[in-house]
Amino acid sequence: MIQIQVLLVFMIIAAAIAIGTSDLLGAVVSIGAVGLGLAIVFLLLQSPDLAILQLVVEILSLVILIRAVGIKDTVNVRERRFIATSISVILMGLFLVFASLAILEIPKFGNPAMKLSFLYLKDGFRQTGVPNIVSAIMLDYRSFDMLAQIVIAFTAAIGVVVIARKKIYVNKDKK
Amino acid sequence: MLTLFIILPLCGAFIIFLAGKYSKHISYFMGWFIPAILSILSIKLLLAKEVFTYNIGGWAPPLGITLVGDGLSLLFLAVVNVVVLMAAIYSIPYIEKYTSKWIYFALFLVMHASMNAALLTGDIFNLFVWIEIGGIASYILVSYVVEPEQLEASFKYAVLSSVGLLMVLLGIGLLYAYASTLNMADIARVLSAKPNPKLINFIVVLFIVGFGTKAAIVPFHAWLPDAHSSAPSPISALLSGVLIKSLGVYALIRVLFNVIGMNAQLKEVIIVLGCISMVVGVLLAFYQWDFKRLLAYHSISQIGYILLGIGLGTPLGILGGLFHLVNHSVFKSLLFLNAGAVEYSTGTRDLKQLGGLSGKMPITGSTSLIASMSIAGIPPFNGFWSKFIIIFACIQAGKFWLGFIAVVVSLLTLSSFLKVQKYAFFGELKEQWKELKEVPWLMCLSMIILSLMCIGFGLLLVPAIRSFVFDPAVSVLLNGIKI
Amino acid sequence: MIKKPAQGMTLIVKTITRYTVVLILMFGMYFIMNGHLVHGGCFAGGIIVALSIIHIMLAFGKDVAFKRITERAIKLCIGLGAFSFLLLGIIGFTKGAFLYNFFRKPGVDYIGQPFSLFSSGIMPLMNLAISLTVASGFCAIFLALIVYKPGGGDKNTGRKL
Amino acid sequence: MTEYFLCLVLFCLGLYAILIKRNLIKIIIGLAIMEYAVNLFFILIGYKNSGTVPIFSSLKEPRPEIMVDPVVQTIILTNVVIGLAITFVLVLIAMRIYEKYGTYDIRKVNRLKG
Repeated sequence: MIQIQVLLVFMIIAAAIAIGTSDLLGAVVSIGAVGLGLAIVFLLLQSPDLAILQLVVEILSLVILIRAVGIKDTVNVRERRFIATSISVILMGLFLVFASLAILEIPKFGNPAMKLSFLYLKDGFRQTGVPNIVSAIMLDYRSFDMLAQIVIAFTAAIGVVVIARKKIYVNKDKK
Repeated sequence: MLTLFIILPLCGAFIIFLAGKYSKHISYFMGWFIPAILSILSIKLLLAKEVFTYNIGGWAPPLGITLVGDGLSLLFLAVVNVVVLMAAIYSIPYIEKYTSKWIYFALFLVMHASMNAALLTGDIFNLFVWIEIGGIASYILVSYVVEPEQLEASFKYAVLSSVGLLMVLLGIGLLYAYASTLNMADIARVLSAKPNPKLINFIVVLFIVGFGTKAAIVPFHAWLPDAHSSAPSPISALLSGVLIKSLGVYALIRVLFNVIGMNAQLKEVIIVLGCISMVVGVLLAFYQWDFKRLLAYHSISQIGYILLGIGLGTPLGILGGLFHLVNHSVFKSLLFLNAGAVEYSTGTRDLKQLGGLSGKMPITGSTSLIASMSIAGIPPFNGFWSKFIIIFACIQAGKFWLGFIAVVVSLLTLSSFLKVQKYAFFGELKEQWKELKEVPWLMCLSMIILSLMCIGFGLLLVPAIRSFVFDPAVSVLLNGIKI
Repeated sequence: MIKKPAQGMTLIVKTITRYTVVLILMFGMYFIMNGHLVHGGCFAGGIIVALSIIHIMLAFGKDVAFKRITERAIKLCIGLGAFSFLLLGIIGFTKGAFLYNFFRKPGVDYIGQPFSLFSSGIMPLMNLAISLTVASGFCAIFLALIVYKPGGGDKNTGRKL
Repeated sequence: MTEYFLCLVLFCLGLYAILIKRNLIKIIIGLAIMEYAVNLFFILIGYKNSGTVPIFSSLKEPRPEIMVDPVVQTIILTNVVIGLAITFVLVLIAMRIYEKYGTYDIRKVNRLKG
């Protein structure tokens, strides 16, 4: 699909800007552009659930990243390190070569095997009574994943609370 | 039955979060009571010598997620629960001086639940998710006392293991696109029906990088010394004792042996990785003067032993690897608890400043002596038997140089721990430590229990006990999972 | 509706916020209630509800937001949501298995009337529990980040925002 | 195949940022790009040519054979949440590091050695 390819190229350019730019705020905004591109890709590939979620998550993480960048930090390292850069570029190249050899072996884009998911699609509505099959899988067939997700949200929330606390020792002088 | 291992800790975590703020005794009680129940239960399951399965939500395997408790899972489960119990008992006095104890115990139980779930689940994506949860809980617990070093270590740990786990996720994606199912036994069936070496080799590399980062095999070990040395001591004991094993080594060997299937090439790779880890870990540990950092490097070295034993692929080698894994989680958590006790009473971890502590702290001194001899492989203790089996398996498999390397690394470990004993616990008592006292009795209790285990675990090799404990696990690795 | 505090953004933002917050909140509620019927879902709905509260905090400053929702209530909601999800799973034990949809009758297709709001057993309840945790959890995260001010460390680094 | 390849290029860009960049925020951004790339990979492997949304609109004509893969969507749903949680924790840790060290530069954040 040509639309997907154009969007992917757009995302790659935005990601390159986000990595290359020396302005941190600009980098955060560019990463927002990557996320929005991803949301549109989700919409084009017939998964509106994810498009909505991605959009919302993008807003939230953008707000929080801007909060972190808002601490005006002028540190920006622009130096040339040829050895490290060339080693990592070679590593990336090797990774890409082997990965592209590997992706030739999986089914082509647009023709998934869908052995397991066809079972869900065939019987899911009848067995659970939920027209939205994604919700049916998430909340009924694989509800253990949902439990895991809720634990993640819980952990992140209480973790942020515990890291952000001011007073650490019970007695001030005891250190 | 198997779901209790996940429900109870999560339930405890949520109750602590709701009510623990008002009374600290609720969080203390939940903190030790739930691991205690679960460790009794897990030992009972281990002795039952059966394969337990449980379909969550009542859906049969390809549709839903299945919990599978076979020999390997149950062995790991028993180890994890017992060590978590000890760390929980130890934490109660240790954590007294910090605020937000209830959140500490809530996160502790979340980590416990995630380890149990990762051990029991039979679904490859679910395995990934629970590993991720255990990771998030441990990043936060590492930076629990918000010191600069801890934040730095936690950041490094979080970034490296997230990258590794994203690699794993990419591998799962390729596997799903190829096999079109997520259940591990199903994937193994599909892969054995239509093998595809090009794709599988790439996936294996991704899995080794990802789980190897969690297990701290040498090229990917950069996070471990920082995170282990700067975390609170009970958390270090948990990280080194069980977390890198249950989330790293277990996941690696489960996926490699049971999903993808071992071949001779893969065994070579694992043996080489294990040898490099062994040698590099012990050499780096040689120059350390920080007590916990030294222990952390030894963790890398001992993980190398475990991989060497398992990578040999013979029944004796796998037995040795698993036995060393059990032993290592016992004595390494004991050593970290000792280091924590020293830090608790003196406030420093620098070996050069310590000295002569065994007179003032007899329990810490004697238990650390037992643990040191155990890790170095002195005959009556458990470390000797497992190292002996691994070396014997090397010789039996005809790889003499591997056995030689293992012996040399063992000698280096011995010398390194002689250094620890000499500088920390023997020698002259320095002037500033005249007023030292022994640590509180709960901390002593958990150290004493662990040291008794160190002495007694040689008995696990008696054939009658071995047939319950190790033989099912070895047969799972050799013959694959059956559901 | 919401009194003008001294802090916060300009008048234009405040005026617009006053009208849009309710819409955003209702949008989130719609997603949560209909997560099992149409696209959307509990997670997106929960985050949208959290965003509406964050919207108030950003526009009016945190004092106004704290008048409506205290920090203790938020923490209570996190625990309650997670605990009620687990409880729903445990109730499933009485009918068969952990996390079993206990409204299901064996041999009968379509739990409840298809396409109606109260169909498909425990799923709307699960949606509610999840969205409660997610909304309050992300609110708590945002609060921790926004209340948190760098400082207390070195003198030269404790810059205010 | 082109789609898969572009997606892997995005993955490599994120990895490059993590390996090379020395600013903590840039590292977090690199991690976020890798998350996006993996999510993208999953949605690409689940797409079916001229497929429809996996949501039934009526009881009359169920046509499950032309719907796209719903399993990958649940996987992405979980993964997005994981990524969000990790990003938050990392951002907060980075902010605390800024408070303690006074910089986001990773070369100055080096009290741990060895």
